[in-house]
Amino acid sequence: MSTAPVKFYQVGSFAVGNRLLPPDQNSIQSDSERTNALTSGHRACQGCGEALGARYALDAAMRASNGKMIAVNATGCLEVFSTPYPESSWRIAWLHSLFGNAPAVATGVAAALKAKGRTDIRVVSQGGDGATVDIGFGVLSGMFERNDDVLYICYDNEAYMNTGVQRSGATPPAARTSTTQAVGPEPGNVFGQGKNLPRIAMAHEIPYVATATVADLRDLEAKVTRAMEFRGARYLHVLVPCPLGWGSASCDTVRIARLATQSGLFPVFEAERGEVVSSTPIRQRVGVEEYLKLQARYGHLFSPKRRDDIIDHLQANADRNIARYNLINADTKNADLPEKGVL
Amino acid sequence: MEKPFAITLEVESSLANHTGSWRVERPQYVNLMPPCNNACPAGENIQNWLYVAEDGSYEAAWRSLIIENPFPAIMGRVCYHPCQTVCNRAQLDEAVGINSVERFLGDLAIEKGWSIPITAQPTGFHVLVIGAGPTGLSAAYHLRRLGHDVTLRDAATAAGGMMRYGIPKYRLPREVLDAEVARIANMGVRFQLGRHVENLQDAIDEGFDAIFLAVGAQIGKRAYIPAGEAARILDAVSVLHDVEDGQPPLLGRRVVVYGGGNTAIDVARTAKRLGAEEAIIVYRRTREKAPADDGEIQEAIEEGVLMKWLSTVKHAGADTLKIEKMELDEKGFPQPTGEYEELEADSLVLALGQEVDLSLINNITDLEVRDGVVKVDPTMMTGRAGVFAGGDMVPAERTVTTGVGHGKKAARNIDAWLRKTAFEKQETPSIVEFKDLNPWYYSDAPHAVRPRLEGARRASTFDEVVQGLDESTALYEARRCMSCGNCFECDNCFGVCPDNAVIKLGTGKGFEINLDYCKGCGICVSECPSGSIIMIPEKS
Amino acid sequence: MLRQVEGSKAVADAVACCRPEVICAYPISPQTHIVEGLSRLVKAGDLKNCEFVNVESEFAAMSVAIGASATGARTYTATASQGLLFMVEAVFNASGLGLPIVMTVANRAIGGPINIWNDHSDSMSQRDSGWIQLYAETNQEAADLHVQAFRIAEELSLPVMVCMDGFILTHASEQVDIPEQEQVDAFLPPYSPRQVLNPDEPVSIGAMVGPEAFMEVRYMAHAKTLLALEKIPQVAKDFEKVFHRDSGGLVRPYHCEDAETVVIALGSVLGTIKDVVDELREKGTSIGVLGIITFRPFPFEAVRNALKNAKRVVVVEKAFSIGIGGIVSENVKGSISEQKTPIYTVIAGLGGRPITKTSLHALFHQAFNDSLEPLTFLDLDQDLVEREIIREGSK
Amino acid sequence: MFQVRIHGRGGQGVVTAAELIAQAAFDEGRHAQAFPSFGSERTGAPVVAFARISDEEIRVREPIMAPDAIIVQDETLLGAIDVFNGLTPSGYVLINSTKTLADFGLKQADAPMDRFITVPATQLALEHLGRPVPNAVLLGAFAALTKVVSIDSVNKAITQRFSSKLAAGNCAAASAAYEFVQSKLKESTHA
Repeated sequence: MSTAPVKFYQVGSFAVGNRLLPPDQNSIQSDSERTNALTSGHRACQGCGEALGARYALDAAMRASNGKMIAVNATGCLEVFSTPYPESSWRIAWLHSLFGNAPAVATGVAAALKAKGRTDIRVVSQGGDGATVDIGFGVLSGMFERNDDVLYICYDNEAYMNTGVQRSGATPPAARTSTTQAVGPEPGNVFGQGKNLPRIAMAHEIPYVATATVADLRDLEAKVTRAMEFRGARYLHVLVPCPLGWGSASCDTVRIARLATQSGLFPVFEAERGEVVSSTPIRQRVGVEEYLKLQARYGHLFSPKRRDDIIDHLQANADRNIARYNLINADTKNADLPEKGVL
Repeated sequence: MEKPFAITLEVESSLANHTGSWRVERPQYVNLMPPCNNACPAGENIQNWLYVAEDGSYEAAWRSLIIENPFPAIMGRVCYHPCQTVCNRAQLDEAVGINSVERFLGDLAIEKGWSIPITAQPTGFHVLVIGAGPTGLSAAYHLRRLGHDVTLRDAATAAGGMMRYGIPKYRLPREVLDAEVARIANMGVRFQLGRHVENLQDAIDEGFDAIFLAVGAQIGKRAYIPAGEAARILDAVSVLHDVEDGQPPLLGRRVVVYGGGNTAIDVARTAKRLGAEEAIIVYRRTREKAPADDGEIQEAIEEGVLMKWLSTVKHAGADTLKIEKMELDEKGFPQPTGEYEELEADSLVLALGQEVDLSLINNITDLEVRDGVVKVDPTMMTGRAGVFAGGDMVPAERTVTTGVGHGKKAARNIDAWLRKTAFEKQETPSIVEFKDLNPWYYSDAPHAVRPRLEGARRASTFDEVVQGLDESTALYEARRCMSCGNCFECDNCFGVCPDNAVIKLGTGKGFEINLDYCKGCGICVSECPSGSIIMIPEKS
Repeated sequence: MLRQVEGSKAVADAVACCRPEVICAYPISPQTHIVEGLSRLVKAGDLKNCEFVNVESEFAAMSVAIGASATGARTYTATASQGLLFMVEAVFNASGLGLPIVMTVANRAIGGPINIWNDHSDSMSQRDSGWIQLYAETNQEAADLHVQAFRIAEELSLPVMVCMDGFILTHASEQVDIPEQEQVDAFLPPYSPRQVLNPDEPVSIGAMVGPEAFMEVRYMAHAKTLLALEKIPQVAKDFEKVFHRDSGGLVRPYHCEDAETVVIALGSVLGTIKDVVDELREKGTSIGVLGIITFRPFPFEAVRNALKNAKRVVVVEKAFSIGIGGIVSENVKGSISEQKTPIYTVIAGLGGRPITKTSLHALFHQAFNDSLEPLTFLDLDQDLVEREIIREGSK
Repeated sequence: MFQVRIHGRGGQGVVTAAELIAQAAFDEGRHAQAFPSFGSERTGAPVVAFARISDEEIRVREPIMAPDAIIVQDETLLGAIDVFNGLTPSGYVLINSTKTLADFGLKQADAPMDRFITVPATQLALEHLGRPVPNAVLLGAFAALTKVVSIDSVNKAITQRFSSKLAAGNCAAASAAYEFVQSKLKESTHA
């Protein structure tokens, strides 16, 4: 899959919409009638990738379920900025319980619906990377293992942003957080740690696992739609840049996500029952530096002293992804680096 | 449903929280100047008519085009399309084939017989236009659309000027020219052909409210070349004119054309079509330095025209020419080498440029002439009030498109002058550069090449060399436009706003920022493919 | 139907009659037999329209229950001891969200040192969790309280914890009149949730509440919980109408009216105490027992009335608050604070230490001549602890 | 109130035995209480279970310290622990063994034959059930020895508890044990 390229030349299949496309070929986000599951007035930071990713994903899930959907939310930025009393930004049936239990709460919702014979109503559970890979990992694994009929979406911004940018199990190596500071011989998060949740999810052999980013809306929507075609446990891992925690310009949120994919640092793929079935090839390959240099959390790699050793290590990680998920094909521009293209 | 206090909330109640107050900058939709529009001598709004054409609204696109230029079918053939030279898409893959789309629209208009109604109120003013070339026709057309009566005089028996007597029909079929001229006639422009204006004063005395001079540059330059009696030397303008009149001159087996401009190329290619076995272009500089359009040179070579660069004609004999080799100095100017060679030639055609026939203003003192051309002020008015001039007879680049642009400019200024107002040209918005775009969103789509007749075959006929695009390729080409600096409704801004602060107004209506909620993050600006949103500071 | 049956089985059958829609649990002694019984009923198809979820932890068990209850399903789970502590975060959340979940706590000590035997330390640790807490004296009452618990929970939209002594009740076989399905259906209407997750009528449940409203939220939770003090006796009355037996309620006095000495206790130890009391009364001693069934909300008034004529109060409790002493007795003090009645706290049966009639006889005799310490540990090996304290102190 | 303590090893079904006694008493319209020695003993470890039988409601929850009857399912326990601890002066003792009381060093004086008896329950089980499971079998002997419950009630309890095939074998074995004890008791009275 995932997105059949829309044969239209003024803009390719990458733009949100297109006045000349038949509605069925257009993205859900281009529809004025989209759900806006997460609507205006929320208190997310300027340029919040998570707010964007959540609306993208949930609007797609609402479309796929004909509006019959219940969402469960773990504690975290998304929950805090969307539902501070007395205002909620949600336009869907939504429940927040705790930080570490969203998958299990969703299991309960699904079990209740099954008992009531209302399996036409679909269940989505969502949380940040902390809720997913760390504190909620046990219950998530349990939900996977039981193959409960829940789509779990992780909005990964690679640290505990809600509490002030502390390191999580999803924080990448070398990244600076408030608990992995840019000091000492190994500044930032150390290499050789962290967990790859999509692969762990795959190890449960659940029906569907996929990754996506806020940079490729059509891909993200296609994956949510595909996920909703399955019953049982499904996992979607969405990269959502965080201007606050990453030290990036609020206007660069989508660009940075795009560079994460085009550098190979964040592989976009999907797997069914434990096997990778497709990956989204890189269109215009860039070196990891293009990605890193837009983010203050990697600032220590460039000044006061340039750390080529670390940059090369990160480049090696990207290359490993490219090989593992076979992200380069005949159409890839700058397939062999280093031509510094800026997207 | 009974909602527990504070713990359970009403959906979308956050709409009460106006996050617009967080903003220090706000996005604003703009219409900037696409480089193509900026480069067009006729001032066409290219981006706009391509945009309209993209959904197949060809007539609407054509009507947008002819607001500026009455000759889409002609332009689509003879314009050297500077628009494509500056097209931003060239930096992504290849420039958009604007010229070919323009021709497609022009031909379609002729095929469908689309006409141009005069909607303006009649002004009662009567303007005389002298010269029915591109400049004069364009002026007449625009003046008519502005509601004036127009009389168009030309010495020739058919309208078109250089478009007819300078450009060979294999580049511009006459039925195309006639059709677009006829369209102007149908607008009520009075044509007085075969009527040579010897003296401007007489015309003035006829009492027109204004006069526009556009007689062009019809006289071939005659450089002094030592020659024997038997030498057959002709000038390019007459050759092309005679061919058009159906009395092609005898050029012989081997024809040498002296010059490096487009006219030289036209003559050489014409000579081939008239049966010459060899047509040789002799030019004192190199191909790179030749003023002729390179595409024209290429086509000529394909047709077997021979090129003799860095050469000057020193002497013309009965059947031979004495050629001196030149070399470029460090400044790039050609310098004699003293090396000579003989070149067989039955005839020598001089294509060294044209001069204006100023006889009609000889006796009018307040029309200042400098370097052989008439001086005009920024409104294109000559020293004589009410008398305007344009085209090849004023200082300018001598192309059809420039002439058409002059005609438009003059018409608007004449109109203003007649109405005792000033024509306000709105100032040009900033020009969009490639770096202002987000090209990620434009998927790769190489230029669609127009089919051509095979060089060997076409050299024996006056059939049109370059064919048009069929609809699908024209559409494809139109859609390659990146719409630089102008929204084309890709919905990116609507989609990428994390705060749902972009309102979609519906097809053709564009978008609006909801300032109640826009936090000013600027993602819409970064992700706008065409660079048609900018951030501006909030007024404090 | 009257049957000789293990307590766990009796509770499982009673819960099944309440037609729960979602049951989730994680194994921990001594609660296991209850959920084993229920899982069997679901798998066999005897309990229809019910999902049994084998979760991976107690934390997940309560979380699943939260999701299910918020979706409008009648939800049940059971745990004990460490299990209850592991789910604590979710326990507080369930009451905070006002979800009428019913949970059995098969009372067991909490470690370390790890100890699987009975006392009340686990449920007592949750006395401030916002759950209603009911304590069963017999297996009959344990079964009955579950049936009542669903009604109390759903009518107040509050979760209810039914506490029954681990092993002593859960593993004891005795005769129980198992509620019949028809009776339960007559007593317990289908669950109509106060708030529910419904795509057709969406709401956002579980908002973040700041300083501007949090106090109010907590106050309202308190006020709502106090309503249970009227609700629980009503429900017990209704129950008696349908089932023709006295079960549940706030407190159960036994010869209290005229008693100089009133013993207060919770749960199964009341039976042993009643035997002792009968034996003492035969010898003409003026003693009675007050069983506390509803510990949260605490029935101050009912306790006060039962203790009007008491000259002394002995509180026998199976949990204690390290560094303070009695937990139940502290609450009892609160209900008769204006009286001068001496209240003796007796910590007994911790970690499964048997509470024997012999020891109780001795205890009460000390009470009669007011020679009891304010805080006494029943059958404590005094020599051992003194020896050990000296040994450790000498380090 | 009649109180019974059953000794065995983990896996031998002492709890079942206690519950069967309680069930038998219940079927006779009396109150009964059966409960294990709450613990985490594993297979093979010495374990005990308790049963109480009474005509009134049983409220007491303390462990049984002075049993009116003791059933020993595994003779090897005699050497290991004091199985007779707390036995009431007129209490009964039932030991699963092919040996005689004398073999265990029990003299007539402290172990009168009308209250102390050994029964080859395992053999009977193998004979009638085909499996060496003595717990239900011993209850037939218990009925004969103590007369607290009838053999019919015991068999009824067994039938309610086990699948038909298992039940039949156990009932047969229990009845055989009942007969065995009956005859032994006759001997003792004639002696």
